[in-house]
Amino acid sequence: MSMIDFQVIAASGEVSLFPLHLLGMFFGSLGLVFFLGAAVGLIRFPDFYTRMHAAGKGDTLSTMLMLTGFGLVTMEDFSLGSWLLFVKIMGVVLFIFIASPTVSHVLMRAASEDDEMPLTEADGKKSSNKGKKRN
Amino acid sequence: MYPVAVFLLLFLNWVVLSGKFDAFHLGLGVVSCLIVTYLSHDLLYHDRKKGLERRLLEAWSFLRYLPWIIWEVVKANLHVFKLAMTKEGYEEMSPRVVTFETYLKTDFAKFVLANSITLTPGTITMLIRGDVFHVHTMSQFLEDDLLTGAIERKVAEVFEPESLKKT
Amino acid sequence: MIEYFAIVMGAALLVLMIPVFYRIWVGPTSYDRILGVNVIGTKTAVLLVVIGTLYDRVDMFVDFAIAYALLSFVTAIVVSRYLNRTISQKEMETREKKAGT
Amino acid sequence: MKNTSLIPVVLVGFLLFYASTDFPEWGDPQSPASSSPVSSHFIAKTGVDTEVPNMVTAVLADYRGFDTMLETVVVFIAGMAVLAILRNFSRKKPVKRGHEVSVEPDLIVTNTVRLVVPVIQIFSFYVLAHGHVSPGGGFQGGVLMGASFILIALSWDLERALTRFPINRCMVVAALGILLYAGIGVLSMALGGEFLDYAELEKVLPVSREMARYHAMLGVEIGVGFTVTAIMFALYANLSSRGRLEGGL
Repeated sequence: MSMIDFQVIAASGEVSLFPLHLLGMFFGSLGLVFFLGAAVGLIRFPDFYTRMHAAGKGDTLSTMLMLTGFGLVTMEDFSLGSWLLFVKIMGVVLFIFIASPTVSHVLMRAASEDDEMPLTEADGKKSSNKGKKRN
Repeated sequence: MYPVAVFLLLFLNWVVLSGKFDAFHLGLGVVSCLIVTYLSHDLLYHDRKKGLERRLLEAWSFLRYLPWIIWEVVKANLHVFKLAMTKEGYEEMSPRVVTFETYLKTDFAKFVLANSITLTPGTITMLIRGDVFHVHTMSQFLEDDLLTGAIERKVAEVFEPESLKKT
Repeated sequence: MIEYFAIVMGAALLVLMIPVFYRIWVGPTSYDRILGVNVIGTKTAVLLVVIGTLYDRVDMFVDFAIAYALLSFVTAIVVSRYLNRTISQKEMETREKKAGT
Repeated sequence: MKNTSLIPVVLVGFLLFYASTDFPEWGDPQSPASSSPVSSHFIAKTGVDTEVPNMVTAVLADYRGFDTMLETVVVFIAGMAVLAILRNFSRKKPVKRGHEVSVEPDLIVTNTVRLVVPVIQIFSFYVLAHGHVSPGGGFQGGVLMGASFILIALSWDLERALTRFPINRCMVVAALGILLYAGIGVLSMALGGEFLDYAELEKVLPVSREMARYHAMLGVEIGVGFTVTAIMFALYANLSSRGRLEGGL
């Protein structure tokens, strides 16, 4: 995908903000890669706590990278309005940087205080056996 | 002094949000910043004993702390990616809960430590009760890494340098 | 060219959301479902910025993205508080005993 | 049963997707919405009739001024109804149920909320004040402001939020919002115009006719914001604690 983009850029001959846009696209694609990791982890991992690791971490960095990428891509010139827009997008990034670990912690704590949820692998085997018997 | 600092921070926020520099909108900004300062100035900067110089020093050392934590976030994502994508990574996964006690005193330092632990590879803070942290980790290796206390020392350098001198 | 990038980006985001939707649909516990909803909530903020890029009104859509991110944070806290909002006195005592030993 | 219910859902979803191909292009001048006489009337006459810079604001607060005012009244009445049903007006304190213990406030959540709540409040004021020139306005700003108080109530407990915004002051603020809206209407009536005819306010404001409308609409939006904020928070406080006004969710 990125290779095609490079060729398009090279053909179009637009060079005013070319390196900045290229950096933005690189960040966006990197964010997609990390989101792919989070999504696969969300499916493959065995229990809620490990899925929380995948979702919490992959979500934070991929959202931050994608927003930063779009902040760079939408820069049209170096005027004040353009800079303010970039700073606004970076504000969203900062907010996600603060809020996302908190959300992971909150969900983790809510799950750990719920007695239904097994904590480690050994506990998980025990409780799944129990569940099978009950059914 | 603190309400003034809060007001200035909020006004900076307003200017970034609004992006209009005529007198009418800036006046609206001043009024709404005054209202918000009145409503919730006690929320920001909970610990009011520290002086201005101390705060500026903290802000500067926090800015130096940021690149390190961002690099840790990248490493955490690579770790998750490895676990999700490869078979070996999946097999080495053995989740467990680690308990340790911290020497940090203030609430905000504990908050920064907890969120830093959440952002570093393979660990999520599960519960804080008093000084005791309960952390969920992905493997034995990460547990040993956590118990060396590197993150704690980094946070203590920013917020409580005196606690490092004692030990 | 930026439009192409935005379209590819948005389509890829939507495709990658399918596994998350699978987790919401199957998710053995309610916590898994909330986890998926939260992931989609933060990604929707990105998607709003993508739509803004397509319509050339990023200044307007960024406000929506901020509001969406704020409200998704509030939602996560509300739901987690709701799932263990109050516990019985007896359970509290046994839990403290467990924590003490 | 759960899986059979999936069939109509998928069917309706497919039909909706299929129908969306009939939508006109973005900004198409030939689309039915653009070529109907109503929208051409609004586009042509908004500047002449109302002298307001933004057309959406003109429709919301001028052409449909009564509608918006009575919508605010409906929000107010909803709050009053919940209060009348749930609130314990007698002097004695309601009994706390023995088997319920609220969970202690979480350190990480409270510290995050400390950082986030002032930003939410300033953002809500921004949405309220820039309702003329960008999407937003009284309802949206009020909802965000109410959410900030609800966030405080969630992360500590309800008492903490109620010391910031007591329930009695809530009711006063809600009523004040409607009074502000209706007051602007009555004031323009007293100045010789009709109800909610904002242009007459130029006689008391030191600005031109057009800017008088602009400022009066800001006042109207602030009134809506007051009511929505107060009623949001009062609804949460009463519903989450069954009218006892204490404890967490």
